[in-house]
Amino acid sequence: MAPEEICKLLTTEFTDAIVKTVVEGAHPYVQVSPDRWPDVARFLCDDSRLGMNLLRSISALDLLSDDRLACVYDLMRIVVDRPDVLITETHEFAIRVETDRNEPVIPSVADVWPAADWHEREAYDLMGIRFTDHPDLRRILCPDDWEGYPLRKDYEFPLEYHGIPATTEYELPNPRH
Amino acid sequence: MSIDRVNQLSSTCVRRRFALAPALLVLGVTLLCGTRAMASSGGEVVTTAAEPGSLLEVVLFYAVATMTIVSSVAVCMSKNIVRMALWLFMTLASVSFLYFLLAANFLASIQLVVYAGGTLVLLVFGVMLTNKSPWARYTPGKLELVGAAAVCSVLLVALWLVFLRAEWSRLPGAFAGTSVADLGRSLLSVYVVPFEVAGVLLMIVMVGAAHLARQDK
Amino acid sequence: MTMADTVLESAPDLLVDTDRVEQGDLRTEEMLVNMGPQHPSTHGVLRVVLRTDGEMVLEAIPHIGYLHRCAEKIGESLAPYQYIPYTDRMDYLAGMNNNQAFAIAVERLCGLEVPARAQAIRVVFAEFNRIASHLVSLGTYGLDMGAFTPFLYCFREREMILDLFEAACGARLTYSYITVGGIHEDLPAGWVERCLEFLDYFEPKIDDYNNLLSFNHIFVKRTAGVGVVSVDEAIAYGLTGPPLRGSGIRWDLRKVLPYDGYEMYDFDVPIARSGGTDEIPHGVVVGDCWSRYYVRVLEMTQSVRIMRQALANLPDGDTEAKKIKNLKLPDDEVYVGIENPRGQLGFYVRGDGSTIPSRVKARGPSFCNLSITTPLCRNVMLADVPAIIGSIDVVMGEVDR
Amino acid sequence: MTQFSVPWQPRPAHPYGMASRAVIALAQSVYGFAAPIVSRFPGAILISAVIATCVGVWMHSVLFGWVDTQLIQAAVTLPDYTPPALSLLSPSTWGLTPSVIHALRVDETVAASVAGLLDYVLWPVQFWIVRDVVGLGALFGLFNVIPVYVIWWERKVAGRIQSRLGPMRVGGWHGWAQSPADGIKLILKEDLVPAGADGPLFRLAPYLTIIPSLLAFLALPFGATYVLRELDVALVFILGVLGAEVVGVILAGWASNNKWSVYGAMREACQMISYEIPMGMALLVPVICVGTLSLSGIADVQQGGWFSWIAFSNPFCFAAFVCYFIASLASLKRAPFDLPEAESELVAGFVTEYSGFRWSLFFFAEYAAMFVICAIASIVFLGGWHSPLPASWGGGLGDGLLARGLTGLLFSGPIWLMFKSVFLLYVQLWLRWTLPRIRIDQVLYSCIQVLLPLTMVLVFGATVWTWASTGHNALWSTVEAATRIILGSIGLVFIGGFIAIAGYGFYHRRRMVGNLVQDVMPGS
Repeated sequence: MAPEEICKLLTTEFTDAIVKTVVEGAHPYVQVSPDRWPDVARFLCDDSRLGMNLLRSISALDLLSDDRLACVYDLMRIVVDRPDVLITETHEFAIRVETDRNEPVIPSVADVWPAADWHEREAYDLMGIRFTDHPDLRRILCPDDWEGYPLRKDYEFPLEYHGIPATTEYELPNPRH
Repeated sequence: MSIDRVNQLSSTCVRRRFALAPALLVLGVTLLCGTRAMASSGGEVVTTAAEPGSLLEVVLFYAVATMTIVSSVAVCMSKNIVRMALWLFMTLASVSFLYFLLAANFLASIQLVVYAGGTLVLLVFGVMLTNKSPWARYTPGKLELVGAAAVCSVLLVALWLVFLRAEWSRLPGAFAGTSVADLGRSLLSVYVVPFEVAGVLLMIVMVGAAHLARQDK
Repeated sequence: MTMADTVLESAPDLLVDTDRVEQGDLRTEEMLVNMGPQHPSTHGVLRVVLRTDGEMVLEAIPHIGYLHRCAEKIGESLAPYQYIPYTDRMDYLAGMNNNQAFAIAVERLCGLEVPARAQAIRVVFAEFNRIASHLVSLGTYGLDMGAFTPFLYCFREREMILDLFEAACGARLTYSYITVGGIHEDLPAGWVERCLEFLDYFEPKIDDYNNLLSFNHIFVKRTAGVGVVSVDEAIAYGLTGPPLRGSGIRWDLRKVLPYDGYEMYDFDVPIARSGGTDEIPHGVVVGDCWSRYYVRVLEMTQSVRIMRQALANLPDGDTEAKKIKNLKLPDDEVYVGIENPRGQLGFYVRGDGSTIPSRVKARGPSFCNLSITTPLCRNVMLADVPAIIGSIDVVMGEVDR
Repeated sequence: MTQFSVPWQPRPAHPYGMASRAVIALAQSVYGFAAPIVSRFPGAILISAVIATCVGVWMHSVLFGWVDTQLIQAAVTLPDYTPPALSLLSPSTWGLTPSVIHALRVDETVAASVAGLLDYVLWPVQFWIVRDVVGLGALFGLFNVIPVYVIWWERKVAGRIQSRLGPMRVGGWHGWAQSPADGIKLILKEDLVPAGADGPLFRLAPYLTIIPSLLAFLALPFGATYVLRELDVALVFILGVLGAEVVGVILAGWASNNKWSVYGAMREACQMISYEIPMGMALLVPVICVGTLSLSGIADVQQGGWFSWIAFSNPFCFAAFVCYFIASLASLKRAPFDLPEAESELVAGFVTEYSGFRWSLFFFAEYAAMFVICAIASIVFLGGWHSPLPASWGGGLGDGLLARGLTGLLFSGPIWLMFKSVFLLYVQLWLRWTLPRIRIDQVLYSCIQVLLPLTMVLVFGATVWTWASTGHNALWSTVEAATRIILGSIGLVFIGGFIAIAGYGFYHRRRMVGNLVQDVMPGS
């Protein structure tokens, strides 16, 4: 199915949940409101026409200008009807979920796609987006007692960690390294 | 690395390794004398066996005897389980050494095979796999000490009486040592009944152990 | 303080409040073993905390992040053509494929046209790097099983591949050869003949590996039927590449969403077959460690096939698109996934009109493939944990980025 | 922000004393004059050293034999001869005095030209303690040389199997000085005992592994007269002693306060229980066929050349040889059974915390035990020190010095035992570098559920076979001869196949595949 039909199908199914649909450009996606996102996710995964069973990646965005954080879910469909046949057609689609920047909360979809477990932990670790009823929300890449969320635009670098001096340039307002 | 670093290192290693040289020397001498005591095969009199009562054999006997007693006492006294297992191994090995002194080579080798190798590994297994933490310390309670002391004293007295009443006699002439063939023949001719009974007993023990092991899985 | 306390205290996050593990350490004889960041068979700095009862592993919890170099944060302050060397260091065994993924993402974002010769050379180098990366994974998997010799044979062939890479782009591991808009330099004279000569030398070597390791009875006994992943479990946990094909799904991004002219070459996608059929030894189950390993061996022959077709009719022409230096990224975003030797390597690039992207996210295939170790390593023997991790073929560079 | 403080204070430099200064000076001077010589033709020196030791050992046995026959037997005829008693303290009982030896020698054929010096040399040879000290010294030497050169050889064989060269640089010719150099390096390493480890046990464990493999050399006969202590239960003694080696391994695993070592120790305990019985039973089969436990006795039965060897005497012994070899791999923790020190799972198993000299002690014990196991296999199954040529052919050579040398080389002498055990060692090296490692439950399955019943069947078969052959009826002796021929020819086929493969490999060896780019690529 082409991205336009997917957008049309989603808007008909969840008229209230869809905030914005973007079809032209290199990355067609649909923006979904956070509280209805688990139902949309369940629908995307289980519906026969869509069947998006492979969650490729969750990219966390920092939209500093309009003071919001966002997660972009890239989905793909692997249909395995006849096991030994080469699969050549699939369709891919993206969903964006935005939340407020000060206390960002997005419901977790780890129960729909188990692959989301680690991606959400990474989004929490690097961007600070808290995922409600996630099985084990801990930092995944940074040490457990690290303060701050590195990937945020307004993140200022710590000058030392447990006595180990950081080697960035100190006086620069916005150190580039 | 700089030359004095080499010197410093080699000197430490010379000093540290120096302690190893006497250990190896002692080992060599004990090996030498120990093997000295082992009579060779066959019944004929061996010219180079250690004559009974010669200085060398007496020295060796006392050395091994003290080793046995010290290690068996240490088995009871040691707190750490693994130390206890090591001392048990020392006891069993020195008992096997005693047999070598008596030129009973077959019995000594069997002692090594059965006890030092096999039973000890089973004991170590039992010690490690029980769910007591291996670093547990055994501190016997007051009551246990009293009971143990009583039993030990009774046994000591009985042993002492037996020791006094026995009259010790020396075997005439150099002891020729028994060959394995005679042992085998006597086992299957004169002592065949106890041999079979022992076999059956071991079978029962094996079956029991297998049953117990299967139970708690 | 006994040793058990030091270990428990050294893994505070595990024990303090999460009830999940609470019932775990009530039984005294269970041990918490750190198959720690430094371990011969964790293929890089991966720490797996094993809760074991004797030889049986009850639970394996991977801890990652020891090689985290915040490559994505750096991506937000470098122009695309400057960021290429960083992509090399993500999956350091398949540098060419990483460059190709990021280059294609930026080209799709800006709508750049890549000349045909550049696309063909990209395909040649991508497949060449796939062979080199599979050789490393076969060799190290033999090491995990205790067979030292296959490692040396694989690295003897890999040395020759690295020599050819060195001749083409001067580097042996971090090439930065494929850049935005095409490739860095055209091929040196005589390279194509030398490459074809290597392919003829390399083809029979794959049978050596099979005789030495793949069909070795002990190796089959150690890997067949261990760590079986079903079809929907594989898709649910986001497995891609050899682990997915090892579970019997004939899925390859080079066939499904062809890029860089892959639709022109004919090659087939090998998947796992159950034991007994033609040369597959008995006891092998679709989705177990052995089939994941064997899929990589079969893929090497397919890569040789592709390279031969690509080298046969290399189109001529220049190898670089125009106006790369101050490339303006449109205010849009793109997500592109390509077939890396370990699975689907995806790049999400978001531009905001300036020459520097506002967000670069790399989706490493090993990141998702590694997440399956926890369900797989339940109630297995201690010796099977390296077997399972080795068969997934994890590279920590792209897990931690 | 403080620069991180350095908790570790460097240890004060140790003021080296006279002894160490002397050792250093000696070492430097030896190196000064030896290095140019050795580096010019190392190969020749090494091979001549080996030949010299072999001839030296042989001459020593000839000397002791000569003293026994010529002097002591002749002296017994003298009236006032008292055999050298054991107590060394009273000189009166010191046996033949030099003057008596001189008197005996003067009327002997030995040229009287050498004056009293020879008497003083010959005088100590008559005492048993001198012979034992020489024998023990030889065993200590062998016990040290074997691991050193087997390790070097294993690295060369591993290199060849893995299409590389192996050590080539240390000491010149094929890196022959690699293991001695490693030994010195290991001695210089820091003497480390991990914190929380059980100190005394940690230090004691290596010695508990190395002493048994040394004891095993006592009862191991290298030739008819080359044995330190001729035991009638040599086989059981060696098995018992090698069994005791496990205790050291378990203590090492337990005392180093490291989870991986504990796993290594537990695996060694499991493995020991599983291989000990099949190995013992496999060795029981030839003992049943021959009837004695003494290794010399077993070897004497196999004098009749290739087809008289026990491995080819009956099918049960042939199968017992294979079972013994497999079980001995488990006992040596090698090849597919090297679980106690599995690199890929347990980091280094029970030796994880050991470094330096202690670590090398463990490997000394392992390689020495490897040689003992191969020597037992060749004595019990492959005719020990008898050559494939039947001893009867060499009857007519007489017993002059040259003749005895010739029979030693051609028909029966320690050289043949070394050939056979080194060949079996070579087989063990192949296995290590080609086979992957099996899992602990597969070890238990293969040893207990496969090898144990198999060896029991073999023992039963051997008893039936020996019972049948005691009847010495004509039909049965033809059957026995037939089986000897068949099994012997199977053995010949194996050896022929090995030589053919080796020849084919040597003939088709290709130049080491060089660097593709440098050969042709212009400008690269």
